[in-house]
Amino acid sequence: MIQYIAIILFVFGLYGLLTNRNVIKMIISLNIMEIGLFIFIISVGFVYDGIAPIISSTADLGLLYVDPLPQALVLTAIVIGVGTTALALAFAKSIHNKYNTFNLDEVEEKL
Amino acid sequence: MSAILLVAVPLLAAFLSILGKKLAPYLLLVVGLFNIIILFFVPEGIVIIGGFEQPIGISLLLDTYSRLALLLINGLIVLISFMNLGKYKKYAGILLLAMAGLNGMLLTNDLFNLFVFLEISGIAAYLISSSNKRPVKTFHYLVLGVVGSSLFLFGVVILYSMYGTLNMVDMIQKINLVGNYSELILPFTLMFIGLGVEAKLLPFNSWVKGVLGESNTLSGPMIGGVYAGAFGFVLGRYITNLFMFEGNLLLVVTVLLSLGILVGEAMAYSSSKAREILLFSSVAQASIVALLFVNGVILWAVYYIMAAAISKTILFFVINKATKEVGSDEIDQLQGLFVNNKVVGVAYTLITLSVMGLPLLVGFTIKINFLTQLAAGDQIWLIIVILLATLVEGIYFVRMLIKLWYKGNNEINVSYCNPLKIIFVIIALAFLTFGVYQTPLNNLDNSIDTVMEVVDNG
Amino acid sequence: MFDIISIVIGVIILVLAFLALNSKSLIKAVLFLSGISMLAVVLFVIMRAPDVAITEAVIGSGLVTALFVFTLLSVKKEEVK
Amino acid sequence: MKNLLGLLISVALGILIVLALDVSESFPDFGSVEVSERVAEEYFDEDNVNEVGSGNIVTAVVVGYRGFDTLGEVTVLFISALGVALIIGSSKNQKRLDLKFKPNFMLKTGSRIVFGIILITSLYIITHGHLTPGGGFPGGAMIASGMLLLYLADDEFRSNIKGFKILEGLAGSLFVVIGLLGLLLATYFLQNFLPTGAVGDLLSAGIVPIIYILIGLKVGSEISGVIDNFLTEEESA
Repeated sequence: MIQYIAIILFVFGLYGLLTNRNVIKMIISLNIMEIGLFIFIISVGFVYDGIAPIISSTADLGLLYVDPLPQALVLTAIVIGVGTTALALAFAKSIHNKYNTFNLDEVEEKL
Repeated sequence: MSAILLVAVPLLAAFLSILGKKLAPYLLLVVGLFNIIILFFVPEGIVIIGGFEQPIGISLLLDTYSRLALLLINGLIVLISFMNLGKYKKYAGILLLAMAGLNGMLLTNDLFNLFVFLEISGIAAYLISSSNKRPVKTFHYLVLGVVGSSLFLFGVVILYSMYGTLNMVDMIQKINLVGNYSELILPFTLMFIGLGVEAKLLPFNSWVKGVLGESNTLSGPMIGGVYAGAFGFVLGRYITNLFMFEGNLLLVVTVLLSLGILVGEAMAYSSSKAREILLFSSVAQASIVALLFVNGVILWAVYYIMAAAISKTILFFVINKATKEVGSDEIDQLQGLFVNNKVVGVAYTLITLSVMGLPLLVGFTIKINFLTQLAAGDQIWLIIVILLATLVEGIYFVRMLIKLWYKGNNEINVSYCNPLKIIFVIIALAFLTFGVYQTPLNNLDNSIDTVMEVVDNG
Repeated sequence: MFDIISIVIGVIILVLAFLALNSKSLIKAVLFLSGISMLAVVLFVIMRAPDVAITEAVIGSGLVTALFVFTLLSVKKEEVK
Repeated sequence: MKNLLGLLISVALGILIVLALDVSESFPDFGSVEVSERVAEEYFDEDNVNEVGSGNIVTAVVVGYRGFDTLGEVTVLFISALGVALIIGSSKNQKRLDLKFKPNFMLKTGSRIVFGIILITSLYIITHGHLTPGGGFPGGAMIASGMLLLYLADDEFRSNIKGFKILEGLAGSLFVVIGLLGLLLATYFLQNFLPTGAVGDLLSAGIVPIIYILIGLKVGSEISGVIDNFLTEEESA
């Protein structure tokens, strides 16, 4: 069930990206797309009644665990998402300094 | 002396360059030369990282294919940083990171690791293109790049959920084992789109006109030459080893790519700006490269990428330098550019003729060989498309050359310093010698092989 | 039990995403975005991923929202000038 | 018109993905994943766990087995911090953005106390990365949100940017140096050359906690640098 929600969220972000002309709205839909992708990645590794992959001693290695690899991938991807969002916002700020608007249609008129 | 130094040393230099801003440009040159020298001594095969066997940990793969790619990329980055020695000091740290990202992308044997290096070199490319002072166009490039790498990550995760591994060699073995081709269409399409955005393939290259159209002597050669070459190699490695295009998917991809060639050539033909002609011809070249790899032509596609990357770097540099001093890149304004700098003009003409594929130049031998290989695979339609593209290419390049050589109304005095002239002449002569003397190109034929052969005998 | 929670949270996330995309004012859109990432944290906790939940909580709803608000603040200041 | 086209493309892509995933039989449906068939099964193997020595398997994967990803990821954060500084321009004479609100004395001192508490929790999370959930990334981000609190609560506050840049550069190069040490002492890059001790106690897991502390400091200083860039503007004097 969560995978359907993740894919719908991913598609929502893509739709927002294709239709919006406001720079900040495009960055927001980029983030929505990434959050949807991260939920999908974690849902790929989920096991019903598995427990979190953290052990206190090697004795309890035999229990049923969730797959730790997707969690490692999402940890890296979240911080990459922050990097690109910070950069996109910096570009948004420099666009606003130059054209005094966030709307790309108005920017085209000024060009 | 393992291949990991090609990524670790530029990273270390980049982290240290933030402490001493002034020494960064020289650090860039030193590290670039260090990489080139290392490349001749690094042994081939799988390099394991972190001490864990293949499928558990991450591993790098060095074979003749990636060694040629690394030589091209590091050589061109050193050349470009040498050409822009005085200017763009602020971008030295970013160029170091771009070098680390591209080296990592060409070496890595792990799918998620490729996504991480895709992001690093992508962000380095956005920052290099921000030197054109066009925030809106760089923003479009950033959005398209991030969407592309998110789709690539989506494809990688689907492959992981199906086959349980992230290592490319392990993945190939598992796919051949299961052999159920129909369910692989979705992940391969997503990954092909992800790589296609940066590799300038047709439906996703709307950013190219904006970024390269107003490029300068740093971002033009870097994104037009180096990045195009690097992503050509990565796309080639994944098309030949991982993606299996068959049936109607192959048809769709072939039609899309040939459309990319024709649209690229048509746009170049119709444009009157020097930089736009160059960028549309490099879009067409990127689609030709992808088409060759899809049809199994590996060796001559590799030479085609190398020739295209080197020539585009030089052409973009010459045009951007002239545009900066003249003020506009309309061909009519640049008329008579080579009248008073003959040496640069001769080198520029030789390289353009080689891009067109005129006999006696390396472009011709490459084109003839991959056309014969395509003919062997009886791809008649592709040959017609490529020949048509060559014809259109010939027309607009000759038209540009004529304008650049004959004196127009206003006097243009663009100055290129002497060391640059020497570089241009050396490269033009190299294009000439390899055009005539082909044996070194042929004897490399058997050693360029797919990943699996490296693993079996590696 | 697990499915009920995930469906409820999923529907709320989709509603927030719809609102974020179609809201007129940018500040509201940013707040909806941080609401989405907070609910994503809850989903991660349900799916037994505590590491990712902490990271998404601190980075996703904390810093990303802060960066958005700062960009909008610096813009609003110029309009006033 | 454009909205309709965008809607069509994204809905079509969504349906295509959902159908393709439902049809394919080797794509496990939600929750019934056989972890033993996947590479992840090796991470629960007895001697592998002892070799890396980290209690938190996800940390073992992030820093131990796939440490090269984390190095790449730290570079991504490094280059975006560099890029933000380049674009927004972090010239020397930056002054704080005057946001037309004057925090009173209570808020300033109160925020300093709370900052101490945030710092302690984030250091706890970083140092216990290999035992409890969390680690370098959330810990570093917590340091940055502590700095954020100080920025918000006090409009003259300017963190020591020079110090953060040096900390950032040092932590990054130390991470690569540890990797190279692994190459020289042990045979592979980023290989663990310290004793890993027993799983579960603080001084275990060889280089994993050291790398995670470096990552925490690096992420913390980078994001604080980015926050400073966003909250300052050119000296209009």
